[in-house]
Amino acid sequence: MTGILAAVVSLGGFALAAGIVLAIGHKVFRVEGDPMVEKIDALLPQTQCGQCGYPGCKPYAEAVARGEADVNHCVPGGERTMRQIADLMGVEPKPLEEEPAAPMVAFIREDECIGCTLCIKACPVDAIVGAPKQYHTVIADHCTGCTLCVEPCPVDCIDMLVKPELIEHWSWPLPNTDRARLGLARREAHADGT
Amino acid sequence: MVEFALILVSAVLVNNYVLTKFLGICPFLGVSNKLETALGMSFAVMFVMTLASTASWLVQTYVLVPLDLMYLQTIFFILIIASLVQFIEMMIHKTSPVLYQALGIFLPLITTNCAVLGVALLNVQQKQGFMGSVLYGFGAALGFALVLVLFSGLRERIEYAPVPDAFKGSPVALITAGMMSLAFMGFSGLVRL
Amino acid sequence: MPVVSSPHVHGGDSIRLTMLSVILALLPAAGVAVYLFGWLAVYSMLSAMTSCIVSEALWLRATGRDMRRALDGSAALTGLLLALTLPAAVPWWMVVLGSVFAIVLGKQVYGGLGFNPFNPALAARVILLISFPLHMTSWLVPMSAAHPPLNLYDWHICLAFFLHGPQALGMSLDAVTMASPLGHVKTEWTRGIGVNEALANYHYRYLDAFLGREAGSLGETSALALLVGGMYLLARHTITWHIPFAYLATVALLAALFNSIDPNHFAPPMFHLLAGGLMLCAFFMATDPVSSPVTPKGRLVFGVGCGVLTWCIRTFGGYPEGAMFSVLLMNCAVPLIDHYCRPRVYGHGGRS
Amino acid sequence: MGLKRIWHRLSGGVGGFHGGVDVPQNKRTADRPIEQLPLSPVLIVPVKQHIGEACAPLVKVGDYVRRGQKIAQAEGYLAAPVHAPAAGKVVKIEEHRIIHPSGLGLPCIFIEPDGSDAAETLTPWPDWAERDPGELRERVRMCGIVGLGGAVFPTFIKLVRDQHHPIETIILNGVECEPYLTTDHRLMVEQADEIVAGLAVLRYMVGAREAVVAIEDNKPDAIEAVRAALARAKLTHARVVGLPTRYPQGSEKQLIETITGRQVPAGRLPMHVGVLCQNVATARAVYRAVCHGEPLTERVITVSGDAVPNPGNVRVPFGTPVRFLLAERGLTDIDEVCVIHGGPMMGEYLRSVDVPVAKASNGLLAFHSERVFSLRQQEQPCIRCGHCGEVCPVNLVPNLLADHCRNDAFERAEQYQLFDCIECGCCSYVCPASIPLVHYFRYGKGQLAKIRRAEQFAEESRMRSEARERRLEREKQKKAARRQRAKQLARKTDDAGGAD
Repeated sequence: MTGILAAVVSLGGFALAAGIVLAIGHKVFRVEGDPMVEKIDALLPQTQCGQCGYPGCKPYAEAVARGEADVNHCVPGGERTMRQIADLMGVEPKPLEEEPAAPMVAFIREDECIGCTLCIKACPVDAIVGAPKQYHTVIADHCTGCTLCVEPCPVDCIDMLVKPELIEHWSWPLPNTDRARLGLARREAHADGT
Repeated sequence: MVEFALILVSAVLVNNYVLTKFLGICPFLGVSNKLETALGMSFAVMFVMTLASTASWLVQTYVLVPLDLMYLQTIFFILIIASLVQFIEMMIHKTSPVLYQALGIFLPLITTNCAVLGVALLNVQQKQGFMGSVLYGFGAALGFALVLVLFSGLRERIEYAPVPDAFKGSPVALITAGMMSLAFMGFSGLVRL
Repeated sequence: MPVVSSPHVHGGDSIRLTMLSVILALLPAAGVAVYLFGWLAVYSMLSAMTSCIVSEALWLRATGRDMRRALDGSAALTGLLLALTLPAAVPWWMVVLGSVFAIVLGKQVYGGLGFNPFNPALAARVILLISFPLHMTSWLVPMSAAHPPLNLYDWHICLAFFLHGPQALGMSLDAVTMASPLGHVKTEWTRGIGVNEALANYHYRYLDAFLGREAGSLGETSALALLVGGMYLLARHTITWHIPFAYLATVALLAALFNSIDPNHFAPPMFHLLAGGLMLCAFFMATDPVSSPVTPKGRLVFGVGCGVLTWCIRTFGGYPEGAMFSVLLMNCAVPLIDHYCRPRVYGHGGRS
Repeated sequence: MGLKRIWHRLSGGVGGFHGGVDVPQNKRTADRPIEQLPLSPVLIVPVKQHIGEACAPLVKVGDYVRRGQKIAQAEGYLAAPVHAPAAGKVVKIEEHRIIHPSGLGLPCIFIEPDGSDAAETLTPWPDWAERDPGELRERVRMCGIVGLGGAVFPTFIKLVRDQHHPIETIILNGVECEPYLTTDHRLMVEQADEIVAGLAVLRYMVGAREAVVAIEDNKPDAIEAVRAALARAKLTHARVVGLPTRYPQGSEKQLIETITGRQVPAGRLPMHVGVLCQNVATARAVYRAVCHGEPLTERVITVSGDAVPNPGNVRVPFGTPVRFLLAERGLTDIDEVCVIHGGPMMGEYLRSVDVPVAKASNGLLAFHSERVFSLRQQEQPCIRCGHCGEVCPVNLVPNLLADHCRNDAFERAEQYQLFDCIECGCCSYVCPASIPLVHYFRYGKGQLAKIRRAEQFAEESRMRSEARERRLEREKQKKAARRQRAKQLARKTDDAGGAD
């Protein structure tokens, strides 16, 4: 009988002590905010396009950090961004839902523009300049190609154009050898989640 | 002094936890994808295992033996290890969020890591003294860390290799682990305790 | 039109040439093997090389790759190396099994040539050693012995031995084998007999060990033949001096140090250098480019590591010979060594 | 230091730098005097022939230009103006394919030469020694002089006197380590006096004490000629150094290490170790610009290779189409052969010969295609022999680096110092597995640059987006405040009304 009592008391006492220590630790090591949000946000391409289903890059980063959103929703970021986020979060990479399109830039056909400023209001990065009743123009170097300005335009005078390839920004492709292609195949296999 | 050195060599090389005792295989395979993660995990395990073997020796000697509660060994040890891991998890979360994310589910997994429980139980079994227990725990963890880091290096290299589809991922990792285990058999008989 | 990058000329070196040069460098050792073990050596080497090439070709076919790659010389080299590390008395099936292990588990599982982290021949040898310890530690009495129990220069006898074992000749394995110097020293030591005495009652002579007139694996006995091959590889620049030098120097230094402390417990450096598979490992196994580091510093570290482990296992371990294990163990560390022993890049640190 | 030398020798070091390779020289045109190439019927002058920003055309279609007239103006700092290579009429200005691996084009000015001698030069300054170095520097800039060794970096930028980093040594690079090429060689033999005069001008400009002309010892006649010219010019503290023939001895950083024993710290300039390095042809161009007022409008090009019936060294005006140039040297089946622009180790394989030569062109080599290794290269798996690392002049680990690039592990590649690679091609040259290592490095560098640009753009976008959000927030608050005030006002008037 005393043996059982001793067992209960010692085990219970020990568990209680451990619980107290952990409770104190919980107070001492409480983490304010989530430092992961900033880290994820830094990986996102900041197009603010909303294609992930969140109203911007930061909200998506918050959702990912909370574990609510998957890592594979950023379309413009593509495979690379997905992998980086997966790495950071310590989860398995997931296949992308959509292939990223070629980088685009918005272009306003100025002779058709009525100067309504609706596109200016829609632009998440202030890349459209113009005043009411004046022609608007896209600052091509600032445009993220998010297409958010296309919808609001009442006269449909905004086109999305493919960004022209500059000779300064050209980069070498992979060598045209079996080995290099093998590497590519491996990456694609990864992207398919196999 | 020589005895302690032998305990260390034995725990690290000859009776390596992963490659000869086959304990702690889960984190060995799970956290060895990247060198950085493996290093982080190694430190965490070293910390936990040393502390766990110390604490469990203390409990064993000053609580269980006097009260004749040896049959509660396992449950006591699990309790110790679980609360230790919880505590360390909170600490890492505060001090190094990236390591925290990298260790992911593996930190809680240390709780049920058979290597940690194994070292506590084996200490009792081998009737080690206090210093012996601490060293044995540390040595076992060091052996685990050594093998984990070596293995993660190998896996990073295999990651680039055109492994046939049937062997991709775990199969080739297990074959590699087997090869390492074979190589470690060379140490057998190195130390006779 | 593909985009091609400079340079548009090439020095003309190729994998096949590299492999052939290593095979060429192994020929002296193979010759000694034939001298010592007659037709048995020929059978072992030929069957190992053929089964390596055949299993590689079959594997390549099964995985839908170009079968001709099996002829790039690397499979043949693996087979030859494996055969040279085997004792002469192993039966044919063990040779074939080892070859298949080497090619499939040691190499092709990882994607073939260039990706195997472990030396395939050594991996196979260790698998065999652990699976068949008796066969793998029974050393046939060589033809250089005073009274060889078998005439190994008779191809009939050898064929029977190779296919059916000593029983086919009405002999037991014990009758045709003897201890190797390393094994002898180890067993005597466990019986409490010191190194010097053990060597004396073995009639050990350095000249025999240097020339290879002693029991051991097919190709490991003759330090001279291996040195000749190693020098050829060094001269041809197939290997660099780092690994063999660091490896041999470490073993010699450790041996010399401890031998001077207690000569009766620790064998002398010359004995270590000439004994067992050290020379073979130092020049041909540890220098296998695929499974050794690529940087000069890394190669030195690798060699030193091999040396320390070899000496430790030989001196303290359960196995008499540690060279194979030590190389395999260091193979595990190669990616890390490569990562941490990168050379100092031009313009970074150091003098400015 | 002693240990370091021993280590260097044991690692296979021959020159004063790590690694390097011995490439068959094939300098078939070494004894062919420089000839003048006839004018092509049309000259296609790209508006950018240097490293840096493109220039803006100064002329219109239909304008008549004289030789040496400035036809494109530098807009940024890192740029060199372009001058008309011959007198004639501007027939069109449009985008045209240039010598570039992408096969993309740049705006080019098309000039139809009329064969006249009309030339425009600046005032010759034989009295340069009395002028201010800044003035001379401006002259070098205006004459569009760029490094003619192949890097085409605007020369004037390097010609500064910096108090923190005084130039002690000026090195004239006459090494020309690329196989086949003999332009610098011939120039040194034939124009040694002008080169030495250019050296004197350069040395005066940067205030260096010591001057070294570095020439590989496979060009004894050039060494002799420059030595004699130095003696004639009575330059003090100037010497010719014969260097062991070892590719890439002529690479700027390696040359500096060989001669001074110092390494240029990563990310810094030769200036930071007190050295100015200039090609011999650049020195001559500086002399022509200062003492004769001539802008840079032509250069010497080696035309060689086993497909060229009549190899030689020719002086070519910029803008001459490659097709015309090769046809002039007797090559009839131009479309059947492979043309390489530059040397075989670092040159560029031309996918089209309808491109103009420019300031960077030091050689045009035409080969039968089966002779060009890069075209028939079959990459095999790396056997990690380590030869690539042994020959790497910057001491990289090329095979691991290529592994990282091939597998898109660009951060790892950067950690392995990808950007220190000088793309000399030694690693690919010795690789027994025929791995196009340099190609992988170029791929990796390009992708990393792309990633960096994307990151920079993302950062700017983030700032813009945050600024916008702050603005919207402010506007909202303002609106709220206004509404509040309006409400209060209304209440006041209500109150007032109630009191009525």
